[in-house]
Order: sequence, then structure tokens, then C-alpha cells
Amino acid sequence: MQYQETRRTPAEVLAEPVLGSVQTYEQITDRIASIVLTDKIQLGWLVALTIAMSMLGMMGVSLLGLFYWGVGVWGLNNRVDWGFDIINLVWWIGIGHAGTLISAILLIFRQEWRTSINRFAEAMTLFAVACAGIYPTFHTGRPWLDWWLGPVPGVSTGMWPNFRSPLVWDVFAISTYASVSILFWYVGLVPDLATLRDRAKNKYIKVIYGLFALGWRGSAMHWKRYNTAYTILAGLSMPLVFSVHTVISFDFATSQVPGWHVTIFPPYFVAGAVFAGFAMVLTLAIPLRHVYGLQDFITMRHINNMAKIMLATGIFVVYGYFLELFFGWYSGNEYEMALTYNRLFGPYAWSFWALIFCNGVVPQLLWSTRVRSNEVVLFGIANVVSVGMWLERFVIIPVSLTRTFLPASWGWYFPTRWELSLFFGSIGLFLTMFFLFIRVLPMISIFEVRELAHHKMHEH
Amino acid sequence: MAQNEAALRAMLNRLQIISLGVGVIGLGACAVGFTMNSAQFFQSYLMGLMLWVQVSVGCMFILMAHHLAGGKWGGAIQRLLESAIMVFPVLGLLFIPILMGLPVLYEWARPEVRAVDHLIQHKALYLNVPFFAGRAIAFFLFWSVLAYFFNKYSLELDKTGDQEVKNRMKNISGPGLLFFGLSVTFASFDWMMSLEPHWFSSIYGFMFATGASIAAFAFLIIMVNFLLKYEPFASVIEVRQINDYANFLFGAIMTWGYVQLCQGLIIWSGNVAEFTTWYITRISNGWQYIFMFLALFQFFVPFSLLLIWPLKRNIRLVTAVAVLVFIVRVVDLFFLIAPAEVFHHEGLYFHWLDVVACIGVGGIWMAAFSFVLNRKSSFMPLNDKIQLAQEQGHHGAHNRAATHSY
Amino acid sequence: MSAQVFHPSTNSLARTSLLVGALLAAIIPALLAVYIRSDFYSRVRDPLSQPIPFSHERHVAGNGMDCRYCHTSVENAAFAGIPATETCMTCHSQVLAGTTLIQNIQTSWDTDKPIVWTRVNDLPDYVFINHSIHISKGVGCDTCHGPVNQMRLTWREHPLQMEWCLDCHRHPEKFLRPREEVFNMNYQAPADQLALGERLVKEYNVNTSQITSCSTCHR
Amino acid sequence: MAACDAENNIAVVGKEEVMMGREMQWLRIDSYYSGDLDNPTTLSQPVMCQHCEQAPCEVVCPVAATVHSAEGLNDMVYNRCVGTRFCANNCPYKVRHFNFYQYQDTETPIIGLRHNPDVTVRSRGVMEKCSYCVQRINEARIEAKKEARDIRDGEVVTACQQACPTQAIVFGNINDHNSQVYKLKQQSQNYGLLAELNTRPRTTYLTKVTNPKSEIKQGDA
Amino acid sequence: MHAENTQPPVYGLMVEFDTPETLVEATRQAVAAGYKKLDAYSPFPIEEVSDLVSSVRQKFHTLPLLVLGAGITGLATAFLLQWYTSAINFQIFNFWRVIIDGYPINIGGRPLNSWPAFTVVMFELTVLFSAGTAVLGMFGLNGLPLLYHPVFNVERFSLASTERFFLCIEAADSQFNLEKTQKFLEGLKPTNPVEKVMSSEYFSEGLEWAELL
Repeated sequence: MQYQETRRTPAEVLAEPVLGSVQTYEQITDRIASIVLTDKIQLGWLVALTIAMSMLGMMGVSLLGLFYWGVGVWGLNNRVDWGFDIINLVWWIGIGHAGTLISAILLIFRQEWRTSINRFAEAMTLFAVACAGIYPTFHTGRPWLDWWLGPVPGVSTGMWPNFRSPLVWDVFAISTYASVSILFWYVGLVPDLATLRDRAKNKYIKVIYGLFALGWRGSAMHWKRYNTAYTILAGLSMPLVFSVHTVISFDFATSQVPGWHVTIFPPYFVAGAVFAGFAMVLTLAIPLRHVYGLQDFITMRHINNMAKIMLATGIFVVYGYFLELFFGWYSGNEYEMALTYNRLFGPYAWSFWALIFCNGVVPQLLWSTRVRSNEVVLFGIANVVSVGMWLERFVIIPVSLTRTFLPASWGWYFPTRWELSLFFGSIGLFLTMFFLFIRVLPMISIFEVRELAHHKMHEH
Repeated sequence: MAQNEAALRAMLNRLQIISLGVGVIGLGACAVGFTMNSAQFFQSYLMGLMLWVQVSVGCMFILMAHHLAGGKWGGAIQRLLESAIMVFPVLGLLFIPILMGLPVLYEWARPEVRAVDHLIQHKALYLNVPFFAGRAIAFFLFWSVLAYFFNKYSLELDKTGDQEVKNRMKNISGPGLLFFGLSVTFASFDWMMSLEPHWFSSIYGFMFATGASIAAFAFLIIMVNFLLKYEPFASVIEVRQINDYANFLFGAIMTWGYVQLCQGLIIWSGNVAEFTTWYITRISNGWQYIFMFLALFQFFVPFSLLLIWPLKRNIRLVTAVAVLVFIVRVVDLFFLIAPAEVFHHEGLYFHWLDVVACIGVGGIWMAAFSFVLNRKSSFMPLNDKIQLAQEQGHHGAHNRAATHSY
Repeated sequence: MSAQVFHPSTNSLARTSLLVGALLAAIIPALLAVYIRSDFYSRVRDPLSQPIPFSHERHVAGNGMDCRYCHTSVENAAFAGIPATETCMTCHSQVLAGTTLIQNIQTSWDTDKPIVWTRVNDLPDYVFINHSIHISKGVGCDTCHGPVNQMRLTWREHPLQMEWCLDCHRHPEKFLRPREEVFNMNYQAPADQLALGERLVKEYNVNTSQITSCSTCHR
Repeated sequence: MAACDAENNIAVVGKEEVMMGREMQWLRIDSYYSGDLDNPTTLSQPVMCQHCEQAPCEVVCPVAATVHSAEGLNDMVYNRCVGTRFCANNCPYKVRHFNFYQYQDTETPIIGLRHNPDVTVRSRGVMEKCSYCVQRINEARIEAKKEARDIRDGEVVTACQQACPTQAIVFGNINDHNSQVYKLKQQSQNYGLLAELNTRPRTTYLTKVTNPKSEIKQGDA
Repeated sequence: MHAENTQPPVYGLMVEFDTPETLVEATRQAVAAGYKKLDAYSPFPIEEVSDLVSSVRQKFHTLPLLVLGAGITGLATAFLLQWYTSAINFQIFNFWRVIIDGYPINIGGRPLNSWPAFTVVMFELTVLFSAGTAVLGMFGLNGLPLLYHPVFNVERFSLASTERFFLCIEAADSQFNLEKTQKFLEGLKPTNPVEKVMSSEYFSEGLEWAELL
């Protein structure tokens, strides 16, 4: 069962089937479940978790400082009122999109290559949404009053939130997204939790998995309703996932700020989110399949398809940049023109050109099958794209704000160490949750791989 | 029960003659209209032309998506798609009258307006007659060339069965989608958005493409319903494909609603005078009824109908929805074009030319379409059979989606 | 090893705990909402101890004093005014003079240091209320302050939360009385209060859209 | 500006904060230069909250902490503000100022006495801006209502208006067609700052008409 | 301590198969033989089996209808919530100081009933309500959580979540007869002998109504 790395042409590499050389349901189950059920704790995993948790500690410190002193610890000012907080919110939410896309949209389109990547991509979604959630929660001046944004009649004040504000839409969109993602993830997990329950040797572990498996016994009636519910969830998630980044884009597009008030933003943000999301899935999938020997499940076919989706969405994003530039000129509006000029040649021009390099130039390498069949290069490109997508939000959010309408409103923005530490801290939170996840839950959906194997057997 | 291929060919022949007749009469009526009210003629003719450009544009998108993604749904209608895009040269010829009427349609083409309007002076670098005409020619040329090669390679694949040809079509489709999308975007800016040269919306191109995909899917469903009486369509197209087409139409309608909502909400919330004017003319003086009609019949009604999954497996009902949607496409284009200030309609204003132009251009379009389709040696991509068979093997795979699609 | 992990009783246990969880999730916020509005939380009817055991009942109901005798600025100013030691001493230099009851007044008088009363109807600093305008629009003293004439030690009669304020600002007709009855602590609302209120709202030119604007009270 | 600071309890934030771009002033004097670089002509324009009728800041506030009053003011309700700062981003005039830290000393009792008792002292995490001296408006309105009459033109005088030696600032009721401000607004040289954005600012400016070297320039009056 | 004469009731009879195809065939025969209270267990969904079992156990496709209802409820809730709180000056609730009032405020000169802005929350709540109902409804109709179930008493049933396929005919079936049913099941060529599934006197499946839906 050892993965054989022989010299193959790129086309051969990419022609790998979606399921490698695993033969029986038992083998499939064992390969995936044993990662979780083993008693051994690998040293590498422990080291990685420790690093991640120390970064998480950094987040704790950053949040405490923020809470104690106020938003003033950040580099914001009266011209640029949003900086790292909202950049990272959008960045993390965007990363989350790939998970839902893989699990819902590819299901609707009957793409069998979703099967072995959906679970950890969904987990990634949840953790990314959790990271994203930290920013809007703590970026407010008085975070202890955040619940005023919810649909509760203000206790004893008789006040309601303003439903015209995109931030209230965000509250609904993000919380719905998080809830539905958790449901989708959990529903997908239940049959696998039952498998773990039945395979675990330790009595307590059996009980814990058993509790969460809810007594799932795989009956035909269960499966019947399960499939209906799963399909409905997928159908609902598809518009939902589009809506989330659309609503995020409304935070900017519905305002009047030059560079924000752009009608192409919704689809362009959605494409960017998928772009960033697949970049992160690749960043995670490429090391994972080697570390845990999952090359039979996450094959080069998967990697290749994800790279292609990155290419397609990346092109749409570039289309967005292009239209922004075109309308910057075509509008004939002096503020739009000034903004475009400022982006291209202003004090923050480096970020724009770096963005074009990361998101516009580098992903074009993906046209080549040779590049798509080389995991190391792909890993590099995926990371460049992650940086690029971060830069995109930097260019849109603070850089637009540094030069708005009146010359007196011109300003600047530099992050302080508090913003940086919170950013790295949130990466720590993400990694901590992810490392715990791969140790505690099956990172590949076992029952769906069995089902896929069943259909593959039928074909031959 | 289904009639054989020969009957289909005979029918297409008849269709070609009848549509040609309709087209000639329609365009003749348009010419009469031109002598009566030339401004109205150009407005209506633009609308009629845009409707059928959208059908062809949508078919081009679908064809390239099919080459990229594969699947039986595309194979079964591949010939229809190929024929629909081969109409581009004809559409290019039909575009010539528009070039004649530029100053009537577009304020920026009037020297006296340009002399006083600073914004138009600024945009003159892009919006000027030679460049506009050059772009239009380039677009139609590019689209026709693309269409030609897709037809040529497809024929080659039929003859030789060389998978290399198949890969070639796939390889063209990737960058093809990119450049085609870009050209459609700018075509929509040129031909429709610049009717109101002071206004702009960067989602306009995407909106046009969405409209095009609705028009194309609606057209294809109507055609499929029609062709199901004949072989080989009767034996190839199953309920599953009908369901697929209905889902695609559903998706296109959802995307249309999404784009409309996004643009509307952004402009409504931003409330910047520069952008709101476009909506203000369209929600006052009777135009608001068109607005509501569109919201109802281009979105809510077909959306709700297509939500009912048993309906999507009934070709008659799906066709009924498609007919409705296709008719409302005309209204949508009317809504985009007619309220433009350049036409000086005080309020909601219909003209018989609006209908006649759609039918006239449509006649010519259908004649060209059926001509190309009838010249195909086979109505199914021959050497894609392997793929079609494979798809059937997948039948069981991921039945969750297949049985209960939403 | 059997596949059975759990005892039959866990079935009921699981369902019950889910049900209880769901109920708690519904009840806890409701309880919280009720608690925040409870008398306990807003200290309604909780007599506060004062430096002097001052009884409004004795002075108003017993001696028949008018509110304005002590709260002099109530008709003209935002603040109703708390009487100075001198006001007290106009009577108490004679009445109860020298008793322990008024010892603190005496001390204040002697040392020339004002008495520090405990505020009963205390609002947050970001809420601004003007007594004079309420009086001129026919809001009775007891509408907000309750039956002060019956209080031995003064308490807060109403929660003074925004919802409570808004209830009157939105529907003043439920509470208004003729201007001349404002200081009548024994005023009984007539049976046709709504009709009367609506008439008074017109007559006194009370503009509800204006008084529900935020800056009316917060600035 | 000093009058405004004193009237409205505006915090003194210190040099470091101003260097960070966090100055705290409700009224800003924008300077525009024209002409020769060495000896430019300076035009100054006081910019405070414009009290837009279609205020971009209000729509985006999630908690309705900045809303219209019945009289058309842009109210800023400090105690409702959570501090998302969206309003400041969306303000085209950038006249909103955020309390990034606890600038005001609320602990020392003696400092409390320094404040105007009619204006809330803002805490950290709260947005603030020019209120047209709403406390003065309220006071005048209450007096007028007690006397069962309308507020007289010129009865409300904002702090900046009071302090301006050239009487360049006029405040009044634009619904009252006899008011000075209404009449001034009817003049042809009246304009709104960034009015093309459709914000419909209530604060408007009068173009300064001068005739140096037969050129027309814009300023304020 | 159980009383010695208390026999734990029999839940049903179970047979095991090693391929999905044999399970499909066995289920088909069992259904053809007129058994109604039967269920098949497999480590992944098998559409044919689900269809066969549901053809005798289930009457309606309830779940999609529930979800549709929930979606409409969500849509209406969202609109009413926003419309009421932003546009209506009317008290619906004033009980013991808990006052629920709309608070129409002029915000940025926008209409009180700003329906374009309300569409976003309407969409989100529609999805939230539908998705929640789909999941809760699925578990509810399946009678989960049900941690203890008699089928788990079968030793080899732990393989049902890995690689083995089981068919169980329940004692509650009107046709059930220990000997006859056992004979019938043996005729299906199972890989292992027919197992008697023992229940517990404390066990009741409850939620029989879900069977009908």
C-alpha cells in the first residue's frame, strides 16, 4: 500500500484516479480511523501543537491588552478607522469559503473528487470562521455591548438594531454561516462517529464517540432521511456561501467611500473568497497527505482540480481588478480617478503591485500541467495567493481610506505590534484547532469514501 | 413513437424557410417603421438584436463550460450550441444598422453634446465612433472565429475520433472563456450601458452575461422539447438531463436575481446621485410596473416553480417555465434600454416596433440556426459516445444529488 | 465485545437532557430579561436610608405642605431642587428643635456644610431631564415619583429605565392631566383618561415625534 | 474651536495622539491655497458635522446610535454607541472623531466640575462629533414651549457662532422662511460641500466672491 | 438484579451479508414476502435498499415539506421583525414592564420600511431556519438520539459501521414468527447464521409516529 513515487509525466500524474489503491471497506475504514484511534502521540504533532498554542497565547495577550486599554493600541486613527481588524475578518471568512464550496456545491454538481477532501475543508471553514469572528467582536470600542447588534430589543432601552446597516447583515450572515457549517459538518460526522464508537478499544473513548454518534446505526431508513437532509443542506449552503462574502462586500460596496462603492464587489469578493479558500485547502492538503500517508485518498487528481478552480477564480478576481481600473478612468469622477491614481502610484502603491504580482501573475503558472503536477510549486503558489488575498483587502480597506474626498481627510495607516500579534495569534488559534481536529476526528469522511469505492467497484 | 432523423431534417428545412420568411417580413416591417420613426426604430432594433445576441452569447458560454467540465447534459445539446454560436457572423451583419444610427442611440456620438459635456469629453477616448465600430467588428470577428473553430474541431472529432482534438477544444475553452467573457463585458458596456453615458456600474457586464445564460438555457429547453419528438434526441435525452437543464435555468435565474439585488442594494444604500439616477428613471413614470413585473416574472415565479423538484422532471412544465422566462427576457432588455434618457420617453412607452424587431431578428436568427444545425452530419457528437456511456455508469454515484436535487 | 455501549436508560436520559437543554436555552434569556426589569434590579420600592429620617408622609400628607415648598425650582428649571438646610430650619428651628431626629440638620446649620442626601430617583449622567417642561405639559409629580405623600422613607416608585420613559413619550395621552392638577398628589385619573389625554396632547402641543428623538434626552 | 471645546466637553488628547491622527476637535478649519507657492492666497473653510439629510453615517450604524432627530439634526447618542467606527469611514467630510482611549478623566471629582453639565462626558470606545450645540437648542426649545411659542430666529446661538468675531456662522431654522439662515440659503452663491454625493448637507457655505485679477474663487462666508 | 423468570423480549431476527448487492437482493425478497417491519443496516447509504425499506415503512416525504415550511417561517419572521422594529409604532407587548415596541426612527433619510435593505436578513433567516429544520427534522424523524438499541446486542453488529451489511426483521411485524422467519432468512444465504436480537424490557423505541412520516 506504499505510495510509489516514480518518474511520471505531468499528464500521467494528473490522470490519477480519485481513489488510489485501497481495496476493501475495511481497509478504507482502518486507514482513516487509525489516525484517530491510535494511542501513540507523535512527537511532530506535539511539537506543532505546542507552537500553535504558544501563538494562541499571543492572541490571548493581544486581546487582553485591547480590552484593557481600548482600540487605541491599534494604529487606527480618525481617517482610517478600519485596518487589520477588518482585513483579517475578510481574509479569514474568505478562507472559510472553500470548505462549504467543496462540500455543498461539488455535491450538487456530483463531483466525486469532493469526497476525500470535504471533511477537513469543512473543518477548516469552521476554524477560519471562528478566527474571523474574533475580529468584529473585539474591534468595537466597547465590545461588552456587542450584543446590541443582535435582534434583541435592547434590555430596558426599547432600542433595536438598525437593519439597514451592513454590519447587522454581517451579524446574521456570519452567524447563519457558522451555524449551518457546524450543522453540515456534524451531520457528515455522525456516521463516522458511529464507526469510531464501534472500533474504539478504550471504553471511555467508546462512550464519548457514542454520545456524539447519537446511536447512529446505519439503518436504511436513517440513510434515506439522512440523504434528503444532506442534500437539502447542500442546496441551502450553496446560496448561503455566496451570500456571506456578498454581505461582507456590502460592508464596503454600500458605503460612499471611493474604492468601496463598486457594484462588481459582490461576485468579485465571492470569487476572491473561493480563490483564497482553495489556496488554503492546498496549503493544508499537500503536507497532510504526506504526513499521514493519505495519498490514496487525496490523490493528484484532487490537487489538480483544486488548482484549476484556483486558476478560474483567480482570473475572475483579476477581471475585478481590471474593471476597477477601467472604471477608475471611465467614471470620469475625480474622486474615483484620484483613488485609482493613488492605488497605482500613491504611498501604498507597493501593496497594489505586490497584489497584482501575487494574485495576477503568479497564479497564471497554473495554466501549465507541469506546475499543477508539482506539489512543491503548488504549495508555494497557494501561499503566495494567501498573501495576495490578504494584500487585496489591505488595498481595499485602509488604502482607500487614506485618501478620501477632502484633502483634509487624507491620512495614513501603519499597524502597531498589537495588530500584528493579534493576527499571528489568530493563525495560532486556527492551527491549534486544526491540529486537535486531525487527532480527534477523522479528517476524511470514511462513509463517503466507502460509498465512492462501492460505486467504483460497480464500474469495473 | 419518435420520428426518425430524416423527419427531423425535413422539419428543420421547413423551420428554416418559415423563419426566414418571418425574419424578412419582420425586418421589412422594421424598415417601414424606420421611415415612420427612425429613433424608435433604432431603439427597438437594438433591443431585438440584443435579445438574440444574448442567446448566442449564452450558448457560447455553455459550450465552453461543457468542454471544460464534460457531462452528458452538454453532449446531448452540443450540436444546438454549436449551431447557435455559428449565427454570430449573421448577427454581425445585422449589427450594421446600429452603426448607422449611432448618433440617434448614443449621446456621446453627437458632436453637439460632446461639445458641452465634460464627462463625455473625458470618455471620448473610449466612447468615440471609430473606436466603437472597431470594437464591435472585433467582437463579432472574435466570436465568429471562436465559433468557427469549435464547429470545425467538433466535426474533426466526429470524423477521426482523435482525443487530441477533444483536448484541443478543452484547451481553447479555458482562455476562451476568459477572453470571451471580457469581450462580452465590454460589448455590453458599449452597446447598452453607454446609452446612458454618464452612468456606470462595474457589474453590468456580469449582469449581461447572466441574462445571456438565462436566454440561452430557456432557448435550449424550448428547443429540446421540440426535438424530443425526433431521433436521436428522443433516445439520448433522459429525464435526468431535463432535470439538469431545469437546474441550470434555475441557477441562472438565481444568479440573475442575485446580481440585480446586489446592484440595486449597493446603489440604494450608497445613495450617490451619480448612480441613483439610473434607478430613479426606472422606478418612476410607469417604469416601476416593468420593474415589478421583472422582479415577479424573471425571478420569483420561475424561481418558485423550479424549486418544486417533480416539476423539473416534466419536460412540458419545464418548457412552460422556459417560455415564460424567455418572453420576460425581452421585457428585461426593454427595461435596460427603453428608459434611457436619450429616447426622450416621458414615461412608460411601448411601440409595436419593440415586438416586431424581436421577431424580425429572431426569424433571421432561427433561419441561420436551423440552416447550420441541418448541415451537421450528425445531431450527436459521435465520438463523445464513450463519454456519454461513462456518464451513465456514474448514474449511481452520489445519488443524493441526483434523486433529491433540492 | 458487544456493540452495545449504553444502557437502555440512557435513551430517556439523552432525550430528557436535550429537552431540558432546549428549555433552558429558551428560559434563561427570558428570565434575564425579566430580572433586569425587576424591582430588585432597579431598586424600586426600596426605601433608601438618608442622613435624616425625613418622612414625606409626615410633611405632605400630615402637614399639607406643597411639593414646591421645598423643591422650589421645579417649575422653572431642569432640576427640581433639593431644599437647603435653611429651608428646613424655617420650621425646625422651632419644631422638634434640639431632638435627635433633626440632629444632622442642626449640625449642618451649625457647621455650614450642606446635607448630603442620597439620591432616590437618580439617572445616569447621559440622561438629561428637564422638570419644568414636564410640569408645563401636565405631567403630575406622582406620575413619575409615585405616591410620595405616603412615603415615610422615600423610595423609587418606577424603574426609570428607558422603556419606561418611552412608554409615556410615545403615548403621553395615557398619562397627561390638566396643568392645574400637576401638584395634586391625590389626583385620580378620570375614566376617560385617553380622551382627556388626547385633548391635552393637542392643547399643550405635545409632539411625540419630537420627544422620541434621541437628542431630547441624550446629548 | 476653543469655544466649541469648552462648550462640548471635548477632551484634550495630547501630542502623541494628534500625531497618530486622532485629534479631537468638532470643528476643523480646512485651508486651501492658491496662487503663488511662496506667497499663496489662503482660503479657510470651517468644517464640522454637516448634518446631512441623507446621512451616510446613519445608514451604516448597526445600533442606530446616530440617527435623525425630529428637527433634522444628526443626533449622536454616545451611550448607544458601540464603536464600530463604520460611520467615520463612511463620512465624506471626516468630521467624526473616535475616543480611542479613555481620554476624559472621570475619576478626579474636581475635573468633573470643569465640564459643561449639559453635555455628556464621552467615555472610551465612543464616536463623537458636532451636535450643533444640541443642548442649547433643547434649552431654547423648552423655554419656547413653556411660553407656548416657536423658537425665535437667533434665539439659539451655537458656541462657534457666538465666538466668531466676523459672524461668519449663522444658525437657525430653515423651515422658517423668515429666518436669516433661510434667506442666506436662497442666495445663489450658497453651496453644499460635496453635495454631488447626494448627502444633502444642512450646513452649507456661501461662495466668497472676490475679484482679484478677474478670477472667481471659492471660499466660505 | 433481574427476576429469573423475566425473559428479555425478542426484538427480531438478523442476518449478515458481506456485499451490498446481496443485501439489496435479500431486502427485495423480504419485502416481496410481505414483511413490513424490517430494516437494513449498512456502512454507507445504498439507494436501492433505502427505497425498498421506505416503501413499506414510510408514507410521505415529510422532511422536504418541513424544511419548506421552516423556510417560509424564517422569511416571514425576518421580514416581520425588521418591518415591525423599524417601521411600526405599535406596542405588541406590555406585560410587567417588559415592553416590546417598534421604534421607527429616521435613519439617514431612508424610508422606514427599507425593504431593499431587509432582504439580506430575510435570506439569512430563511436559510438558517431551513437548515436547522433539515438537521433536527432528520434526527427527530430517525428517532435519534437513541443511544441504546437492541441491534447493538448482536456481537458482530459493530461491523455494520465498517464493512458488513445486515438485515433485521422485527418481532413487531404482523407476519413475524420465530421459526418461519428464521427459515425465510436462512433462505437468503447469509454469510453467518441467523441471530436472534434480544431487546431489554426497559427499551421502547418510542416515536412510532415518525414511522409514518
